[in-house]
Amino acid sequence: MTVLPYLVAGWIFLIGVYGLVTSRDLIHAVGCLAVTQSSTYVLLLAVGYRNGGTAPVFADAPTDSRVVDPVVQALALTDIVVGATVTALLLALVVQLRKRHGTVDPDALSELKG
Amino acid sequence: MSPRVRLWVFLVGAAGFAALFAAACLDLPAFGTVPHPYGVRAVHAALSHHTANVIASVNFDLRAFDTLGEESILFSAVIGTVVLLRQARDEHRKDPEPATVHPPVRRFALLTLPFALLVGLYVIAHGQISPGGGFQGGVVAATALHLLYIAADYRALERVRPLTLYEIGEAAGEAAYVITGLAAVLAGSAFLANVLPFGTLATLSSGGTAMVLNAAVGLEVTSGIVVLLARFLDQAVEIEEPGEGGGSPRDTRDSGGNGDDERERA
Amino acid sequence: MDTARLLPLVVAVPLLGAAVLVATGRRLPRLVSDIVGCAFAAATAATALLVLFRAGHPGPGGYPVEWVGGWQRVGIVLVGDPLGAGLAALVSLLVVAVLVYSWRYFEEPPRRHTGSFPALILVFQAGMCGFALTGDLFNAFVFFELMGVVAYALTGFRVEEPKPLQGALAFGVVNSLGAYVTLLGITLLYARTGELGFAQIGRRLDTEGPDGLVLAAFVLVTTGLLVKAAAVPFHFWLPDAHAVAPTPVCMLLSGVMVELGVYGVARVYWTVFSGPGGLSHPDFTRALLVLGVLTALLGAVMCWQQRHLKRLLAFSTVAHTGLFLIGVAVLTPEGISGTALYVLGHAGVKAALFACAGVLLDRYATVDEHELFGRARELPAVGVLFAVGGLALSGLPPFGSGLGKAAAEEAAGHTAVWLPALYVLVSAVTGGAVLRAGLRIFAGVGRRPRDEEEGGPETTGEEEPETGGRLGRIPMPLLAVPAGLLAASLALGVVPAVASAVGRAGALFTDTGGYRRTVLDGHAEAVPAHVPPHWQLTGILLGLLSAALAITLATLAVRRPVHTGTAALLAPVRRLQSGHIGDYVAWLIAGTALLTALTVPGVR
Amino acid sequence: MSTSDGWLAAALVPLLALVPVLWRIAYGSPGDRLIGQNLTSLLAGLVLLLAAQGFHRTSYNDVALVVSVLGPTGTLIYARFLDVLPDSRLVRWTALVGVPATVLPLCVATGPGRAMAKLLLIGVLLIAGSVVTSGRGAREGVTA
Amino acid sequence: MTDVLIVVALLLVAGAATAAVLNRDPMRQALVLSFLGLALALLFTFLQAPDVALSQLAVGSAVTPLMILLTVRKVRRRPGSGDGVDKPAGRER
Repeated sequence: MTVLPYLVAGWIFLIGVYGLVTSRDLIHAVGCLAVTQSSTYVLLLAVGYRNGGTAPVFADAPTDSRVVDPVVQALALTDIVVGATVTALLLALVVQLRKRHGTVDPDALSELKG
Repeated sequence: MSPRVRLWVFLVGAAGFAALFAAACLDLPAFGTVPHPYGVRAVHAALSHHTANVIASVNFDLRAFDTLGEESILFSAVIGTVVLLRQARDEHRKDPEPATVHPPVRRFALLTLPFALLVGLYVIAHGQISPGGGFQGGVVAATALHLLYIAADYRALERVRPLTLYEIGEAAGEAAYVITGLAAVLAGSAFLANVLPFGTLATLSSGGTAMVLNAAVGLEVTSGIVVLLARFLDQAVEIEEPGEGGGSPRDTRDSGGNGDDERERA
Repeated sequence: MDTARLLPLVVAVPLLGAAVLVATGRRLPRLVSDIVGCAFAAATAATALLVLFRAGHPGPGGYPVEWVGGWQRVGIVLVGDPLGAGLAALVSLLVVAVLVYSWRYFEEPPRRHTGSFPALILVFQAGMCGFALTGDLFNAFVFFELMGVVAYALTGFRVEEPKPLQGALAFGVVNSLGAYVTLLGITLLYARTGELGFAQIGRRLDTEGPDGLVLAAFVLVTTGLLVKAAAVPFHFWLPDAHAVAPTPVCMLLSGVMVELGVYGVARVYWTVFSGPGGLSHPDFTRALLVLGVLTALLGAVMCWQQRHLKRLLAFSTVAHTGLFLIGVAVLTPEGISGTALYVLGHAGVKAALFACAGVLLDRYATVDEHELFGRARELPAVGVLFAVGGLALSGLPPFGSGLGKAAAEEAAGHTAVWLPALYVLVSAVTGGAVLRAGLRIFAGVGRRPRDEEEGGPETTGEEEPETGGRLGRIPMPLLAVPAGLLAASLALGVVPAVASAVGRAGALFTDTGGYRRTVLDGHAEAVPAHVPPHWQLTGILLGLLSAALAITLATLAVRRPVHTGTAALLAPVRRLQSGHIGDYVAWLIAGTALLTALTVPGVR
Repeated sequence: MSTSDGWLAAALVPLLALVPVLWRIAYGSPGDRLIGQNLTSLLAGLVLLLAAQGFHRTSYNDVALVVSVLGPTGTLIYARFLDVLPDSRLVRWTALVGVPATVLPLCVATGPGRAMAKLLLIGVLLIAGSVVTSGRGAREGVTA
Repeated sequence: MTDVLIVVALLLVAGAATAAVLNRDPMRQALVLSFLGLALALLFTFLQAPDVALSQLAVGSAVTPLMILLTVRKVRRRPGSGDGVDKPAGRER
């Protein structure tokens, strides 16, 4: 338990990169990038967790309760927004790429070489 | 490289990465044990500004500058997507065929729509008190609007979705964020300083500028996501490539990329 | 008002400008939106210059330091040390030049999206300035992503073309992945220290000894920055993106964005990892030196082989980034200040060269060296600018790039005696490649190269012009901007005040304790002893040698075109640049492992 | 075992039920996958409600509220793109049995008030969403 | 008890991530991704981060899969162009 969350984050990262490397479809590759990014959320929140802590939201909890780290949660929020926007932008590129190249297979893209 | 070589390069790299990462994990403090000085300071700072949701306080007060960057990322991604998914010179539009929707689905979607919008607004408005905030609520509200696409069809969605307005709304949200920051400078304080009265802990009007910034983000995210999804829907449903069969071209000379304007004027 | 208060405005003003442009841009005529864009960019530049001036003449608290929102030690800190403020000023001035250049560019902006291009450029400016000024690790990540996102969109701006889309996608995937790796590293650092500011993390790290966690954090954080800096083997995206982006965007990408990656590596190392709890100096030097040398050599070799003009320039950026990395790797104030001056000079020269290539593209609808053979004889002015740019790139005194190169190679020579030779070789080859292309295109010297001499598939230079149609007369801004940039680069080398300011900046940059005290305690620090970059006899001679070598190489290449033998020898190297996203990602991960292997003796 | 542990143990049931659902989504036929998607949001809603009670945090219920709104929306969007909306007794019965079995004890534990109203609302939304998206005869309707 | 929930959620997330990568058809991947989004939201709730859970829910289980679906529909709309190479629509070369 002491290192499991960290190792899971590492696994998600590597499996996502594996998908990117072996992908035969650019849409799938963009999805894999999203998977890769989720490793950063897991690691961030795992780092900020405290046993027995509760969310640092004091609307329905006393202000002296033991809380988990709020900073990593704010960072993870920012990170999620970044991920969604990057995904949107890359998918927009894939849509146009399909029109101009007639394919979404990275193996068939041959305009830029050497 | 051949797929096989590529895989080997990856495997060698992955082995190195895994070793490095595992070594780091073993040196990390055990899961759930160590408090961080920054986190502790943040909790105190949030309470000193009467913001019940410390995460909202970190996002919109302590590290509001990060959120400015984050909103700018969203902002520029939306402009970027609008530009990238514009109608190219050699494409034309086709009216999508009207869809027939099963009555229970239509009723459910139409009933859920106002409710989902309300949930979105609720999540935005309570950002500084309970979990949620401008970003989360904005996405919910923007997604909710697309229930119309399910309930009826794309044309119905287009009719209630004046895209120009949403594009301006997005820019207005971004501008409001920056101007709130600049107002603090004009008031003689630091950029993005919390110069408004803090209010009472855990009420709707608590948190000072955090509340204003939260609203600005809500506006920007709602409009931004609507524009983003509209661009993808446009591509998927309306824009036709040259040589694509079916349907009658509506206007082959239209090259601007936004059919809504024409429709509004028509 | 306190000058430090101005620091966040360097980021906020262009963002406000972008929002204004997007809100009103659909209704505004082209001219007005261009003027608005330029005005906001110029206002930002003025603010940045003001901060820079204040950083050069510090008050009692040292250089300007601003905690955003007034949150002392709890919020995000912006630091206007001379180097960071200088980079922000460089970015802003270059953005103004680019906006003026694109005034007559994009003759036909996408309809009803008139304001989009200047708006995106303004956000790009905000992102780069923010990255240069921030003193907070996560904030640096945010701005890193901001400039990335804008850059992907700008690279793919011409959606009617197939190449820009492919380049932009590779750029987007590789850079985003790099950013996520960096974020993993930032998280590890946070787990150890519980802090996010450079200064705070550094102080906390130094309370304990280095271990695997610190090493991993260093490798991961640096990987993302090296991806941005396009160091081997993270460099593959750069030529693909830079060769196909619209020319004004190329000027920014090659001129400053890539260099910001190098800056990031140096900044993070000096403020966070250079203490006893970080990574020891010899380990850092070894790792960066190896990567820098590889990058410089590979960039030079690939640069020489190109016939696509913008791709040639892109590879020369890779080569020069390698030299910048070496300047950082030697870990001396002189290395930093020399490299900083080199970056300044290089930015002007490279942007000017891209500007000239853009003129060719718009007039002839191609930037292919072979196809353009002799056709541009009618453009002597552009030819002169191009040739001067080539010479300046090779380090000819008294250009700023020449002085920077001289100072950096002098500093590098103290670490390894053969490094100056590498500087001479790499700048001669890249300058020579530019001159070769110039001789062929603008003078039609030598034999017309025949296409079948080249083996294997490669990128040729056929492109659509970026203006409405092919240009008849060359509009004024398209000539004035490169001329101005080259003049600025020349001025950097001859105005002594620049060199002494850069020397001071380098000394303050490498003063880790001073940085932490200025940021956290508000103490003014005395500038440590340093030698500002200055012209020395050896430097002048080596600069002349590089320029002469470049001219010789160019003349030889034009007189007797490529030997099939060398081309075949280098074919495997060229094939690595495959345009395949999967390949690039695999190399990125392998690069992380390589960086680990190079630094691993650091764990004791 | 304290009461809060009891609620969390109860949350484990729908959480573990998600494992076969993942299998179904990953390897099933299009209809299966849609049923899986439908079940996912339903079960996730239940997990979230039980966990909120287990952690003694009523504010966590907002997450369940958003699931109950976005879940069916997602299913209907998928149905539109996959051109299927299968008739699923499994989903219907899970909703009709599972939701009351979860929400009613929670209401008892919460006691009357705003929190209880919210719980009931979430329950109604979960049931309505699942029933509509698994309804018989809906198949022909959405495929157009 | 919280620890048990966290472990189960972690394994669920790891499984979903793996399945999302191994499902090479983007249409299938979109569904697995939205499952991953929900699983992450559950994990974040157990880690006492309801704010992040809400974001992840909105983005990961709704917006991202929707964009992928729309892209797939755009890319696949032309008859007989499943995943093969056919004539580019760009300018003639």
